[in-house]
Amino acid sequence: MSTRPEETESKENAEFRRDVRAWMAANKPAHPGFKLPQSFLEVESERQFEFLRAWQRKVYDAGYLGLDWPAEYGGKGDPLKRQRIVSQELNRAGAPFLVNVIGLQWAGPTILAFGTEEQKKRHLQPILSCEEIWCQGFSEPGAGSDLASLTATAEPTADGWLVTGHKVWTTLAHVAKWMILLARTDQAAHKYAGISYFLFPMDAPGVTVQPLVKMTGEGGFNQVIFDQAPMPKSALLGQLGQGWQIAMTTLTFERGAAEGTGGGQATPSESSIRAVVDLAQRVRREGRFAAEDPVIRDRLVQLWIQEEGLRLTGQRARVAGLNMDDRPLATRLMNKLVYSELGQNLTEFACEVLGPDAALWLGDPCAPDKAEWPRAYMNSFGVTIGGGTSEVQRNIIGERVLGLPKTK
Amino acid sequence: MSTRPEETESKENAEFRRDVRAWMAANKPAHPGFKLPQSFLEVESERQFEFLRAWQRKVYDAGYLGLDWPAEYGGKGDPLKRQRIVSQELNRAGAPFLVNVIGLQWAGPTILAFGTEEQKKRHLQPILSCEEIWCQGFSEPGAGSDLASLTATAEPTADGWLVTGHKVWTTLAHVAKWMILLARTDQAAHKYAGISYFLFPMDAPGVTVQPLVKMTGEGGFNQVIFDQAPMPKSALLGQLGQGWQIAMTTLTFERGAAEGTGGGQATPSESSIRAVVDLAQRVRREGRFAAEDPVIRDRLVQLWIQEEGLRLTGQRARVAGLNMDDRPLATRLMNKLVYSELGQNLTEFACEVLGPDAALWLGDPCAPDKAEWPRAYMNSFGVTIGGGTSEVQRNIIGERVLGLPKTK
Amino acid sequence: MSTKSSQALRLEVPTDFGFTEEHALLRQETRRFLNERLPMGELRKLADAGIAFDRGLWKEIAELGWVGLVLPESMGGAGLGWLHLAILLEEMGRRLVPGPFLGSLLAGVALREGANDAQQARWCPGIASGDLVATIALTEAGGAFETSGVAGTADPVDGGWVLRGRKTHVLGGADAGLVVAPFREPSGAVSLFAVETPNAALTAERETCIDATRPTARLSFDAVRVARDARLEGDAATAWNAVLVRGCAAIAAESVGGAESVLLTARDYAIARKQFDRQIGFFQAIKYPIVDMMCGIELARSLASGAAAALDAGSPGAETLARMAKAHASDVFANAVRKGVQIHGGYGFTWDCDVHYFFRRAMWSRAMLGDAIHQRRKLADVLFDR
Amino acid sequence: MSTKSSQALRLEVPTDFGFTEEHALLRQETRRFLNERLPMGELRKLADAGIAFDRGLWKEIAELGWVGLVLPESMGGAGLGWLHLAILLEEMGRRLVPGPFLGSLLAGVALREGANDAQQARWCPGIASGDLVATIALTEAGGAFETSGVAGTADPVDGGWVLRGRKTHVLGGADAGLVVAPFREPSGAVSLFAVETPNAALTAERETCIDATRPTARLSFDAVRVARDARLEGDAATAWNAVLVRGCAAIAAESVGGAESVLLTARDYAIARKQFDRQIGFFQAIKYPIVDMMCGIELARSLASGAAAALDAGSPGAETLARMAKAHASDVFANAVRKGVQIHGGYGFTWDCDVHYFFRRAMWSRAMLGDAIHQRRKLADVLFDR
Repeated sequence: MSTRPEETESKENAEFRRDVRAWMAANKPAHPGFKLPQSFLEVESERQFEFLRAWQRKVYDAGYLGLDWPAEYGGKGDPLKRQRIVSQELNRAGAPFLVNVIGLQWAGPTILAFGTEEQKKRHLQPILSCEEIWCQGFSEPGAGSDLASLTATAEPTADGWLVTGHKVWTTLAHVAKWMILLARTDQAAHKYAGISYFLFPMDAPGVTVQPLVKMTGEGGFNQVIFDQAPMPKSALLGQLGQGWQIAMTTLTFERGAAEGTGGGQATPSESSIRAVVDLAQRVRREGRFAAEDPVIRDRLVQLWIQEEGLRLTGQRARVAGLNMDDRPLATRLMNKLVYSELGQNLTEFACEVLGPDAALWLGDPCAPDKAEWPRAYMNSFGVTIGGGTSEVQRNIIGERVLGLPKTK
Repeated sequence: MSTRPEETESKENAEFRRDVRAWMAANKPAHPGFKLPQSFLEVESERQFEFLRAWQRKVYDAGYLGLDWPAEYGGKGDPLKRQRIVSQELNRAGAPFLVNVIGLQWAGPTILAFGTEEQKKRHLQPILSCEEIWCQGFSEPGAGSDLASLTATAEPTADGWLVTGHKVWTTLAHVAKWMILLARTDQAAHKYAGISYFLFPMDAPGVTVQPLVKMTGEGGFNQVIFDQAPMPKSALLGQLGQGWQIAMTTLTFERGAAEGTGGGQATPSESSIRAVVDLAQRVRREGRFAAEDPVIRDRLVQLWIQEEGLRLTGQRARVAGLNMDDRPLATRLMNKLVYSELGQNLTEFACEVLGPDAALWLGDPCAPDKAEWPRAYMNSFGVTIGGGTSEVQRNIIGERVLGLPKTK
Repeated sequence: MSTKSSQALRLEVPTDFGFTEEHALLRQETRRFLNERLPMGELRKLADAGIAFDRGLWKEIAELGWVGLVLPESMGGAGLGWLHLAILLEEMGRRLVPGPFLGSLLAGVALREGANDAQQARWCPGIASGDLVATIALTEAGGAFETSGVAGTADPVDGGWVLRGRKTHVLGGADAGLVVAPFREPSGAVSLFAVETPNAALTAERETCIDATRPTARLSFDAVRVARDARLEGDAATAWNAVLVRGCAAIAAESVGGAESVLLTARDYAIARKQFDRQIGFFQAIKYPIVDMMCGIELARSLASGAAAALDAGSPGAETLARMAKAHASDVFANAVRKGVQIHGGYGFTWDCDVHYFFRRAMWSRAMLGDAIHQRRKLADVLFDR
Repeated sequence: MSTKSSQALRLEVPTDFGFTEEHALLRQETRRFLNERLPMGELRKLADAGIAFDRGLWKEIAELGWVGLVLPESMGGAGLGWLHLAILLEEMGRRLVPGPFLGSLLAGVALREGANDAQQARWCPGIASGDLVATIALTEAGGAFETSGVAGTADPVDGGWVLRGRKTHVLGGADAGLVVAPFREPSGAVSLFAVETPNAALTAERETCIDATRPTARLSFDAVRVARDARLEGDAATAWNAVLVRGCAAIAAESVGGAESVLLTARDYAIARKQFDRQIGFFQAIKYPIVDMMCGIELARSLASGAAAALDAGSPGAETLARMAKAHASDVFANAVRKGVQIHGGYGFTWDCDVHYFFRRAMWSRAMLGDAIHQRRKLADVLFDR
């Protein structure tokens, strides 16, 4: 629908963009022939994973990942702007996503912010190169929206801690080498103060990873049971009892409130609107193309406007003077809420456009676009629920941005 | 759009309906030439009031009001069905509304349920004949949705009480002879237990009625200040401290959860959908009639479906077996919420249909339909706010019908 | 729409819907039977095993007289009205009863409205008893539900017809002993044909349906040879319209039941689940969507039963009400499952949570027989008298 | 739309919107001035007294250079960009600044885009200085904003033209010294004419506008005789399109400001008002609509400033962005006032509560220059490449 601006870009950046674009054109892998996951929430099989890991590795080797991370940790020390150009061009090329998302966007920046020199040296480069995959151990069966009520414990031993507890929705846990883990280290302390933040080695004994089946019938995320699983002293990130504060920082990265670094993308790309337009131009409803139905056109334009508004908001968010001075966080904190609901509206609407063929499911040879639309609609709930539900997001915006009283 | 069913009506009822219809045709008053209020919430001038009072009197004299009220109190002792037929035919004929609504639909039924024989004898007939107008003194500036926090007090004296306090949104207070009044009679008692229910004479000394101006710029409702205003012992309805319980009954009548008796109507009539269709067939938008715009057609059909669903719900609500056995109150308690929001959606949409001429206001000679649409849209908030806001209604349904925990 | 608009605007519904004690009894008994026979665990077993058509369950249902409920007694049915059926379907929708019920039901409608006595006598008793699983092929590739979309052809040959075409989303299409389907004759007229199976030139390919309780199939008529009397000898347009209108009313009623189940599930979860030391139903973020779900369902139930009562009364407004019911109930059901998943949070996103079975049914129900956008376009022509 | 779709799809906006410190300064100064000069009490006084055009205020505004902000310096303007204007209008919208500002602004656009040098030299300096209140007559009875809806006629007579027609909703129409309006020539072509007032054959009747801060009027051209050079000698279609596109961008920016005021008012009330022993903002029934209001406003602000930046950059996607901004901002503003009244409860329903002034502005702004339904129809042609 729209391309990123180039006209006012500096000469160097424009040149860099041209290079990236050329590289993408030459190196973007062909479709492997098997079903690819729609996002990192759905990596099921070994071959899917290996395909995606190889792609990220290739991007890194080409020098297009970690551009804004310091050189001593495997990055390049360039301005964030450069990494943003890569993300835009990845998007534009329709390239596969970067599979180590949790490492690149959540764990990595958190380690950069709170880690010791040793931790940064140890962890950051293998995140970029995709040698070591990361997962996240925050949620528990009884602690979802109310994350601070988590009960997993880390009991101190002579040389570290023993973890016991139960984490859920741990995307990528089945292939992860590391987990960012929240566990309670002080039962007596206040709900928030008793939590610490760890970099947990997934190959420790006493760890069981069990796949969970999503509403689509597919795998991709898991539950992890810890039974006295040991971790060394070096696993602690930040101070003991500082876990909640650090976790809030991670969630800020996760929700795209802070600008994604390292690479990767979070918003429903403009190409998804284009894809539904394209769909409407192929699908017949009662003898005419869906794209000719004024009501369908009107609905899709509504979504287009939202998408364009969201895109421009991302652009504007970086310009202090274009934001309300009394709520500088507004545009960043609303990002996850708006894009996740827009994605849900768009995919649901695509199913409406499909008409009766929306009833054909994965594996049916006649399903339009291989049933990607109903699948995407179902998967959209992973985004309106995961990383803090839309309800939690609205509370956060109401309370932190607008100063409304807490609802608790 | 749709007419009331007649086919399976009993012979007697069908005959009665024919009589009523003929009477309406012969007796419905011509438009008086001055602006008429859209509902009882907007009676401003003396001449508006007198015109409406005369009409109700005429309906009563013809024997078409209070049909289901006992004969000894001025009614006829007929089945409710008969009164319902009259309401339907009033609606159908587009006759003016019955101005003593608070008396007919809220105060009257409450007195019938809780009043002494003396109170019933005293008050009911003048309600029907429109000799005595009623208003309602429930809300206060600090007690709106949280009605039970009201602070008006009734202090006992030798022969009654002295009322001190401040009531707001008292529709018709400027013409009312009586008020159903909630006042605190026991400061020490629990929030709910300290309230009593009175039939207060508006001509008592110490009562000041001040008009409030609505967002339309029109009057019609008031605030009432009580400064040691006396009322006799006979003013108490029910038991001392029983006020909250009785008030809940009144509100049930007000919200249409119990079937309106006495006469009058509450739902946005089918004719309002027809009126917007008619409007769309007159208004041109960019060279073609609004009625030809598929998006406008689609939206209006959505409203039509809602309206028809609501109408059929009213019909079905009277048939036990067609309702969910585990929530017999559902269809009645949702009535006010659904019709008030439907009315708001419909009038707002009518303004959209109008295009630029929606900007012409009351008194402009070129305003389509004399600016009734923007005026009706503004007045629709009287219904989504008055008688318990939509928010309060949703709480009530969630808690009383669905058994969800209280939000307080 | 087949009705004149001046008629269609009179949406008479018999006062009090002609409701009787009999209806209440039917609801009670249906609910009791399904609660016992098809608790969620049992439904899960069938759906997860891909058993969309369980012949044992079908036999029991048939013995209860459900399949022939609205067929006249002369055709082996119970001769009951559509209000009975609406109640039955609502209860079936609550339990996501799998199988080809709708297909048989609508094939019966087609035969009743569009076949001659001999044809009715030949097939209807079997349909009513459940011995003959029948179906109606409502759509072709391209997704049209109006006869204008029929591209399949019927060519007269010596002593019969040759049928060619491809039908999609046929309920029970791979299991049916009788398929009623529209084909276009050389004259351009569309007729309904009843084709008995097996037939060598008729192949059925099971579809992978989003709703595992719906046994749908694609049928290929590759020069299927049928006898002369396979063509239904009634007015095809009337029969087709009856199928569409009654199909809309049926899916609407079923959708009300499905949405009702989601409502109750969400309600129960909002009471049982605690976060922030409170039952989550305390939060209006959870409470209000549930309340709005209920209000939507109640209106949809009114429209569905109103449409059924209008059909029973032969009211000319029945088609309008049936389309309203389909439009509204489809949207209400789709919205209920969407909110239903969200209210259940992370659990709602898993296979373990029951909501996704209803989610799938809602997707199916919305898409079939014309979605809300389509229905409203038809309804606009009534409302605006063109 | 005038742009080729292949171009319009490229909605380029300059990176970082070309935003400078100058813009921030303009916002600050505008806000400071209006906070002092037009607090809500002052606005109420003007509106309640029916003073939609306060000449004192107009003079001050003109002296600040607002009226000529985007006119070139050669025409007496400040030569600033539309991003400056968007910021200015947003601030003006926050305070519901009354008067004929938009009319003068768009008349200036018409002259800049559609007049020759002599015409520009004659009128623009006066417009920029505020001495000449100008306006543009955008619509006739029937409510069309496209030139296809122009029914008023211009007939050539010796040495000039005779204009006949009736224009409605003309901002400042009864106060303007110069009216720019489109008329149809005998050839069928639409041209823009600049008519100086007073003119005996031109009568203005004040409208009773729903928004008492908008001094609108109906103009009757009853054979208005003008000189030959009253016809703007540029491309009328280009000029008209520029007026429409810039008008959409302007109303969008103003609407963002209006909605922002409602948001803040509602937010403050939700914090101050207590019910059930709690601040009502505790309740998600109040909190969520306010949050959704904010999200809508932020997207609208992005679209409005994006459209402005695109206009400054001469991007071919500017029209698309301006229409998007108008569609979205109109709806956001309309929704904000609707929720704003409701959140204030009974108080919100009174004249005492400030919200209704914004309510009226929102009704006006949605209706003018094509509402969201209209804009989206235009946008669909771009999105679907037809």
